[in-house]
Parts: sequence; structure tokens; C-alpha cells
Amino acid sequence: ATELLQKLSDKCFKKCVTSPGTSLGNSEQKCIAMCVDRYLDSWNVVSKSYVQRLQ
Amino acid sequence: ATELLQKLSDKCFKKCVTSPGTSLGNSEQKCIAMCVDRYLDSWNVVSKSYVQRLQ
Amino acid sequence: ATELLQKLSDKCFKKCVTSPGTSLGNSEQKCIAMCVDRYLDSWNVVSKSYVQRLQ
Amino acid sequence: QQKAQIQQQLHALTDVCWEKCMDKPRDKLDYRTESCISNCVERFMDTTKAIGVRLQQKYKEM
Amino acid sequence: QQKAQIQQQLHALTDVCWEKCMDKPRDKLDYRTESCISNCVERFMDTTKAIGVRLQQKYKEM
Amino acid sequence: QQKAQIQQQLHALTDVCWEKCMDKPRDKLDYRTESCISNCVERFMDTTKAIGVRLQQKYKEM
Repeated sequence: ATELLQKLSDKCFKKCVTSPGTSLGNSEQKCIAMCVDRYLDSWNVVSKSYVQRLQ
Repeated sequence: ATELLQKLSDKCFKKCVTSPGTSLGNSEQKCIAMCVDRYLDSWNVVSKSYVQRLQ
Repeated sequence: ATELLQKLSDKCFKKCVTSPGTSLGNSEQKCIAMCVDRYLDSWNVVSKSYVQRLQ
Repeated sequence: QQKAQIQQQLHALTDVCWEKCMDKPRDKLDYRTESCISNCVERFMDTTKAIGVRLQQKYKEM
Repeated sequence: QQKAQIQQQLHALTDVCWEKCMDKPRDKLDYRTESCISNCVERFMDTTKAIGVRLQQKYKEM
Repeated sequence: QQKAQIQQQLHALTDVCWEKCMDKPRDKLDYRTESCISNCVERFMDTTKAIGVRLQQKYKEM
């Protein structure tokens, strides 16, 4: 879980915080939340496709 | 060898399959084959230059 | 220390030597020296901000 | 052990296909991105297979 | 052990914020780059915190 | 052990110089790419050497 947290921090920070200011703006916060959700969605799609392919 | 396979999959997929479709197209397949061959060539050039330099 | 050397070689080579020639040019050498110095500066700024934040 | 290996492959695939298919994250996983990811997984596995075959040819030639 | 973990976090932060804030290295660390790095560290830590909260919500929903 | 270290350096060098010199892979390794790679290896080693010297200076100053 720590590894996932580190990976997501890295990926979502790079995608959502383009020029870091004195606090996280509203749109940056929303982007981060969506980034986490979409990453987990993507993980599910990947798992499904991977398992289908192996069969 | 597994490590090389993983590395090459990663590199050659990124270089050759820009927008993944429902199958590997002909030019993508050619690109992948050339990508493997050129990577092995590059490895040889690197080894030669590296050894020459160390002498 | 070896790890830092490897990391800096990678980062500074990528930033400073855009098209590798038959020797390191003067501006490339300066860029590499500044790259090392600024990386160490950045490390210091990061450490300071990190410690302040943890308190 | 095999389970750990599969987990690791899923992580690698998610990374590759996330970079390939996801631009800015949106509020839903839209159809286009989802089919991009699922094609990405299959094409990546095709790529690995094709490279495996190619490497074996090369080893024989040596 | 905790010291090693902090060192590792400092390395990760320096990498992220160096890529984010440093274009071509110059002869001094100018003010703009310095405040970019220091904001970058704080916003990165905010990001990690926000993601931690989000992941816990998600685990509860499962 | 030293052999493993050299292998690892060759891997790292191939990665760096492949990214630096290879655009789209072609059917032959053309002369331009080949000399780019061989220059890349030498300049990378120069870079590592220069950085080693610089780091030692810095450590002395501390």
C-alpha cells in the first residue's frame, strides 16, 4: 500500500500540479482525487483484459 | 534474459505502438522487430566503445 | 556516494549534452559543473522545506 | 511467488497503459480511454510475445 | 531505519522537484527556482496526504 | 561481482545512449546513429569523471 501511495503521489503530482504554488488550488485537488479514482479504474480494466487474455 | 525481454517490451512498445488498436499492424510488427535488432546492435556498439575507453 | 554519482551523471548528461560530439565542449563542461552545484543546492532547499513541514 | 509475479506484471501494464491512454484524469473513465487501455494490454502482450520469438531467433543465429 | 527512510524521501522529493523546477542549470540558484522547489516540496506532501485520505475512503467503500 | 557491475554499466549506457541517439528504429544501424552512440558512451564517461571531480571538491569545501 505504501508503494501504491508513492507511485500515485508521483504520477498524480506530475499530472495535476503543473506549477506548485503556496497551496493546492481547488482544481488541483479535484484533479488529484480523479487521478486516484481513474488509476484504480485503469488497474481494474488492465486486470480484466490480462485475465481474459491468459484464458 | 527475462529482464531484457521486459526492458525491450517496454521500450519497443513505447516507440512502435503509438495508439494501440485491435491488433498489431504490419508496420508496428516490423518496427518491433527492427527495434529489437537495433537495440542489440546498440548494445554491441556500447560494449565496444566502453572496452576501448577502459584500455 | 556512488548512487549520487550515477544519478547526477544521468541527470546532468541528459540536461547538458544534447548531441554528444567528439569531446565535451566548454559550455557542456560548465553546464555539468553548474548542474552538480544546483542539484546540491536543491537538495538543501528540499531538506529545509521538508524539516520545516514536519515540525 | 507466481502470484507476486502476476501482481508485478499488472503494475507494469497499468503504468505503461496509463501513460499511453490517460491524458488529464476526468470524472469518469470514458469509453475511449477504457478501450485504449484494454487494447494497450493486449498489444503489449503481443509485443512481448513477438520480442520473445525474435530474441530466440537471434540466439540461434549466434 | 527511519533515517534511511527519510533519506529516501529526500531523494525522491529532490528528483521530483528538480524535474519540476529546474530548466537549464544556471550559475546561481535564483529566487524563482528556490521558491518553486520549496513550494513543490510542500505541495507534494499535500498531494501524498490527500491521496492517502482518498485511498482510505476507497478501501472502506470496498 | 565486478563482472556484474560492468554488465550493469553497459545496461545503463545502452539505455542512455539509445534514448539519446535512436529515433525510430530502421532496418540498419546507420553510420550517424552508430557514431552518435559511440560518442555518447565516451561523453557519458567524461561526464561521470567530471562530476566525480566536482563532488570531491565540494566535499573538501564542507
